[in-house]
Amino acid sequence: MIILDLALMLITAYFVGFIYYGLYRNITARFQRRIGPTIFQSFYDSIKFFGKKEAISHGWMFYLGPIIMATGAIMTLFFIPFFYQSESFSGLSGYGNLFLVLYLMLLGPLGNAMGVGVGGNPFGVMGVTRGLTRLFALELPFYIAVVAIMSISQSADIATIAGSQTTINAFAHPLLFIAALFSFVAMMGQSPFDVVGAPVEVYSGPASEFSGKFLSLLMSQSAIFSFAKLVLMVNLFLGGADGFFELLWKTFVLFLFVIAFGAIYGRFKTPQSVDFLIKVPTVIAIVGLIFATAWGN
Amino acid sequence: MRVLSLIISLLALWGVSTLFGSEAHWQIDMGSFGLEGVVIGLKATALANFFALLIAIGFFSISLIASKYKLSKGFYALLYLLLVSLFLIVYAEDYLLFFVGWEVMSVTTYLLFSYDLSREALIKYIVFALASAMSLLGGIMVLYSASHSFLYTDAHQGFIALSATLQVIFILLMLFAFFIKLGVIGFHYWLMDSYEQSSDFFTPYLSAVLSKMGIYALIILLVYVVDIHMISGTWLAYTLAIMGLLSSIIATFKAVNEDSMKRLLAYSSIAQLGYIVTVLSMADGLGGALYHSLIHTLVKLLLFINIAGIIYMTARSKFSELGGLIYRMPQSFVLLLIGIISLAGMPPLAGFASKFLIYTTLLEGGNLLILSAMLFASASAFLYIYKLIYGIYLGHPTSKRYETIREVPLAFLIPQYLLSLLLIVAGVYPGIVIPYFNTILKELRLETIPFESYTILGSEMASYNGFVLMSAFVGVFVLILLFMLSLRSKAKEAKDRFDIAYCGEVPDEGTHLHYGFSMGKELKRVGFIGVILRNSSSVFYDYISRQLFGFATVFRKLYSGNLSFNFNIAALFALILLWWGLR
Amino acid sequence: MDEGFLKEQQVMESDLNSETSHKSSVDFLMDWFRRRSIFVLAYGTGCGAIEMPPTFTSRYDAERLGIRGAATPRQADVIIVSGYCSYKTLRRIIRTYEQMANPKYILALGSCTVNGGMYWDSYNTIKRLEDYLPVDMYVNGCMPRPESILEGFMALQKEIGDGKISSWQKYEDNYAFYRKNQEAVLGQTVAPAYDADWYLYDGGL
Amino acid sequence: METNKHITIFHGPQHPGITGNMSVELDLIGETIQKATTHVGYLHRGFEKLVERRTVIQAFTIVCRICVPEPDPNEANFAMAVEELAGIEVSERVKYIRVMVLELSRLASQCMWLAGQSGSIGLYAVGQWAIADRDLILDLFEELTGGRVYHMYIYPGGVRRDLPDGFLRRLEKVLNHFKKRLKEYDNIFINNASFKSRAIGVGIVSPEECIKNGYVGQVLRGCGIEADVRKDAPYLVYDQLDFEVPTAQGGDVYARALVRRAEMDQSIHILEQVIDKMPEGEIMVKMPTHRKFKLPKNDTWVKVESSRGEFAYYMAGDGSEKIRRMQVRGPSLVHAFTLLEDLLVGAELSDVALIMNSLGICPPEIER
Amino acid sequence: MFATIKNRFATTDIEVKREDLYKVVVQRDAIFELIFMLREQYDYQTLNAITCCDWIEEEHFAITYILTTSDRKQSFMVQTMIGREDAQIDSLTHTFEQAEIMERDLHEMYGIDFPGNQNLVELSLENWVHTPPLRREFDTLEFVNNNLSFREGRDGNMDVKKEMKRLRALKKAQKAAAKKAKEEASEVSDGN
Repeated sequence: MIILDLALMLITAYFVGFIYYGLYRNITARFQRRIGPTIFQSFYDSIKFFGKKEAISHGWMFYLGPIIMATGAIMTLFFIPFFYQSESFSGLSGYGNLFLVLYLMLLGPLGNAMGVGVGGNPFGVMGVTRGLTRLFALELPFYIAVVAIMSISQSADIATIAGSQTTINAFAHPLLFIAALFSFVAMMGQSPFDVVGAPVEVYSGPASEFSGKFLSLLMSQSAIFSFAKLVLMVNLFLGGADGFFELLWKTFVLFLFVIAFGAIYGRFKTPQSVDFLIKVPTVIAIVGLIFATAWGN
Repeated sequence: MRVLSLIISLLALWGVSTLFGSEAHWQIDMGSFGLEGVVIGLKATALANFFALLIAIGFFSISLIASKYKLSKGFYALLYLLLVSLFLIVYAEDYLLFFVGWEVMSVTTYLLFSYDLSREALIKYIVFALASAMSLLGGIMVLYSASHSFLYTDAHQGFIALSATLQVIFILLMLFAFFIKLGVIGFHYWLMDSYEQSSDFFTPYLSAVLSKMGIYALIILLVYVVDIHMISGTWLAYTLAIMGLLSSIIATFKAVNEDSMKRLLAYSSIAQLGYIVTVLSMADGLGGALYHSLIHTLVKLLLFINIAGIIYMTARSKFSELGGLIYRMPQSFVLLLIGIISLAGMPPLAGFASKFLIYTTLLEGGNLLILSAMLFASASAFLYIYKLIYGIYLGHPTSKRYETIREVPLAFLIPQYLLSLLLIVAGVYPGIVIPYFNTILKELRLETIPFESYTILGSEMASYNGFVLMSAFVGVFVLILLFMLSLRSKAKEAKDRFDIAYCGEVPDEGTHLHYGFSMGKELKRVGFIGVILRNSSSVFYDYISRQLFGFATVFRKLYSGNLSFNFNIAALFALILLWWGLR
Repeated sequence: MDEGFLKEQQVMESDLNSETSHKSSVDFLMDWFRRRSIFVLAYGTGCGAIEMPPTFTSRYDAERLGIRGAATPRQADVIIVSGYCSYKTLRRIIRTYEQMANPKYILALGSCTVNGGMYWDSYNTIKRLEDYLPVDMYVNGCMPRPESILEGFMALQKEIGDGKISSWQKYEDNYAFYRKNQEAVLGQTVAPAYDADWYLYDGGL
Repeated sequence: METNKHITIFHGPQHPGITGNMSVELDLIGETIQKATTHVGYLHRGFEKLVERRTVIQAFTIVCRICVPEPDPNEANFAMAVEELAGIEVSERVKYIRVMVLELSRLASQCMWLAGQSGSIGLYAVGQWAIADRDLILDLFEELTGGRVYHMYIYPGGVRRDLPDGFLRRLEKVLNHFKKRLKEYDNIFINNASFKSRAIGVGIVSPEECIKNGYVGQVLRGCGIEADVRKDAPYLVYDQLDFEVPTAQGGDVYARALVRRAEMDQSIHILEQVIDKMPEGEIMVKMPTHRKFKLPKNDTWVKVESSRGEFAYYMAGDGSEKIRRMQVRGPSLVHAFTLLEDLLVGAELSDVALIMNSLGICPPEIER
Repeated sequence: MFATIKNRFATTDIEVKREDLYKVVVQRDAIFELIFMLREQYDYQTLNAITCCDWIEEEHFAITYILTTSDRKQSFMVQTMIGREDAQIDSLTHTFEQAEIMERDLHEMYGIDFPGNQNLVELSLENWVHTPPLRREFDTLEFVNNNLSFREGRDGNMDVKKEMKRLRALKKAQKAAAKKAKEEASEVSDGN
């Protein structure tokens, strides 16, 4: 029964993730006063790459790199329950907790970094180094906010956190939500912090050596992974969801905010984004933490 | 000699395992030798057995690789003496024997270093080792002045009997001694050179086991002498936490800037020990500390033996001279991969178990800022972890030699396989060591870690199932691999290492494509990391040594050449001193 | 008029629809997807590259046809040779073309790729791109307008949709012919001399 | 003992961040550039050799194809050089039309710069808008000359055809549209906090170096020097039009961006004056057929202010109907080598595209 | 200014091309002295360009240095003649940094050697072994014909002039045939 549950979760994440990405391309097209492609354009792109006649590979570690990345993304998805009280769509979250999910989010990129390193493309390695440099900066405010949320709801299990929010955390603890949003924008690779694969600087970063089916695997896992992160943010800060419709509109609102935020700002340099993320959101998070713990108990 | 060391290590392993359950206890009353009131003895407590096990595992793995190094007989003799002194420290039941073991350990390490270290590094080590031993002796004497006994059991009454200022002095002296041995930031001046220059055979033992003695001593101090429940909230807890955090964060960012593999791993072990020191400042942090020290020992042994293998094969030890060894040495690559996954604390392997235990204790203890600082430090560790594996195995080979190099000899691989096996088992069954830790905690009258089954780890606030995690990981990985293999589009092997998307240009032999040296060089542009990287503690110590040297030269001028005149001056000076003392 | 341009057109198209018979159903499905998603390599080789920005931005918006830019040859399907092609650029085009994953297409703009165009007597440009690389679709105009580039794309997409295009197969089949021409012009410093078997290699996972 | 301290990458011919078909070879430690070498020659067609084999009318068709983003300064230079050698005097109306065409092409090229500069910091929305607005100018050119980018309109001795009726009114409508649009670019791009944080203090040039090394255009004006060929050596009717040369202090990427933004307003101001003062007159001097149009044995050096700086031609005739020698000296020749290689040393990899766009480097005018 | 230049360098008089452009032709060994004098005394600080024109009939290259004042109001063309075989002239990179790239271009296109310029590597041509292309004796059409191949063109590959004559003759023949057919038709109509 749990296998069916996992399969359903995977399929919903795959389709909803790609439809969100299609909507993203349409909305940014509208920002730029043009029509933009169909919503299913990302499906066509990834399936076309699956259909490529052949793909260049640099040895078995290169072959396994994207596979580990996809494994990391799918494992993160499995350990995040979609709804806080219903038994279905809870995946493996019964066996895991929030710390595990935080670390699983880092497993995929590290695995892919091995593949990129073996590929031997200097641009790929520079993209990975930029990603790892930005990683600890974006994780600091996120960890402070998450730790505060955990101590407020006295549990590290995502379902109980989502369920125990009488007034949703975004309004109960606005400072924590703002700090987490800053790092969420960076996590989704949106504009001021999209330094990893900046085409103008690093020749499309880590993905510059992957072609054909590896590239489509990377595309599909990024769709699944972004949906998993959206669901995690909804569970932590927007009071979880008890029905599919509520889950969808909450994740879409969050996604819309991330797109709008990204469309206004140009790209920071890596040290600048690290500097910014370590200063502004971290201070907000610490102040939020103090308020939360002082008022919390 | 190599076979002898192997036998001895097996003997040690067997000995330690026999002592596990037994209540072996051996005590002598020194009164019979004219020192009344002094009782010393050895006691196989559960805690001592655990650390002895770590010592035995360490010694066993390095003796396996001993066959590849030409070491003189004196070296082996000193090694066995070091082993004896370590067992002495661990099994000692009183501070006197503990001090004897500590002193013998420092001196034998110095003699072992003298084979490889440069003169300057040797001086650095011996100065710090003596300082640590002297302050330890000072602390023991202060404690003895109140408790009139060296035994741990009645050390606590002595400590309470001390006046407030004497208590502070005692704790400062003891902490100074243990921080030097642990290499906490600021006291790690000796550690960097000795780790880098000591023989590759000895460094794994040095970093994995010797640093554990500092942890053991800190535990004894906190549990027996200063009751651990009293300290939470006091200045001692805060100093421990802050020193631990500082050393983990600063060491992590310094590690990324290093070009030599061994220095990077030295900084990394400082950072990991920083976690343990931090968690020891919590009231119920002992479980996490024990688990993390176990994982740290296994990981550091694995990493340093792997590095020793690389240095043995390529005779190079810098990232800027290595690279592109993955397909020539696939086994050591996979073993290093397992090592760094557990070093980083990534979920499927055991590293996550110990970090998770530390995080839950911090969460339940309610000190959230320390928890987020530790999460931040472990997240920022990814950069030097990736630099370690990229610099050696991935990327492009720096010299043509690496394209025809062979795999590391079997002697290096066997210990690494055993250690990674232990790590994988601990990853799948994280709860496997909890029952033994609970016996330790019960013996020290501390509250135990909730235990459900071998595969579950954690408390009611947060727990996770190691077996489900590993099987999910392997299951999803195999499913995706099968899906990728089943696709009609075949993966075509690249012709050579220059067939990369390089903006239309064609790289050739002379193009530098290896990013090993320059990874992490951009961190100095970030505000606070730039501050860390720019100034270091060695500046402080160089200043002190210059002042001392200046003072000594001035003092030497006093000696005016003829012996008799100076002798009278000295005698007069002694007389004045005696008069002042007797008054 | 049975001779001149029309006849040549038939000749060119004759060998295109010769072997669509043995395509399996999966191929038709894949062709349906390949038609809807084209990744164009970000490489402005000649003067026509100035009309690429208007084609891909707000006013003419090639993205609504599913056409998007790709940063590296690994991710690209179409390489646009926009105008004349000097020896130095030809060497880089051949290098990137060989790094692209099959099925790959070439869109040649302007008359410079057909017979040297305005620089017919220049010592540094090649006169006929067909000798060096298999071209799928020509778009005429001495720097074609965005509308005609879009028309070229749509024609290319229709051909891909019907599965008629297989110029990359033609390149692999008579690789020796193309290589001889390339080396005649560029000497030995073409792309690294990957010997022919690298192309006929069909093993691998 | 081989060591691998730095890595070598190409900001190469096939790269989304390169302005045109050229490449910069960078030696990096981390992402700090240690050494930069520019490589050009990817677009070399041997223009000067082809011109020597062609008569004036034949050379006229390929002259405008030298530099793609801004062809009209080439045509104007070629026409002025031939007229000076042959001693032809063009009518007042032709001069006004030529000024109009030059200013329109400058405005279009500034929009192209706006797209490149915003793309180099990832603000793709501004790029899309700028190129859409540039298309409005290209429509005007299409109506006037028949071609969107290559106009082949300014012919030695006049212009090829007269203004279609109602053209000036449509030009006025486009200028009003631009005046409204440019204010929007100000608050989304020029005053954007992320652009300021990326552009201020990057690629700084000192005024003394500019004078000595012969840098031109925005690089000079970015250091506060009022350098403009239209003011220093006025050609056509620029002495009858009133406009001022915008400058900014600092000499960095942001100063050059402010200068270019102010120049767009100046171009609109000039175009409005041209619309009011457009005189009547015939548009073409009676010219002998191209076989018999002989150029005297003489040489000259003519300059025009293009959107990136002083664009100069050296032309020499030798009495026959073919041009003896024509050398194109665009602003990018010195900017791409002497200036770019100095600015990039010590800069970060993410500043390369930013600096190259701010210098307006256009590779075809380097190697022709 | 003109007077000092004329008697110092005894050259032909200075030609005023426009009120902002003067030109003078000097001997080869006096040119750098003139350039430095213009630079110090008359504020011609900037070197805009170094150009070369190949006068094959008179067997010499005309090298022109174009200098501009620092306020960019005046330009000065200083020209000199150097021989076409193993042409050589000293490099200006010691004072003007930008001269390096200009001399590199001329070295590649004309084969002129600039001693003192360390960076005379290839600029626009890659692996070019033939004669420097801009020299007059290098014929680009002949080079293209024997190195490259044109598209065969359509089947007939007809020559334009012959084709025009053929079409005109064809039209005349058709007109004549039509006239003859009309006459026969009128005879037939007269006949019946």
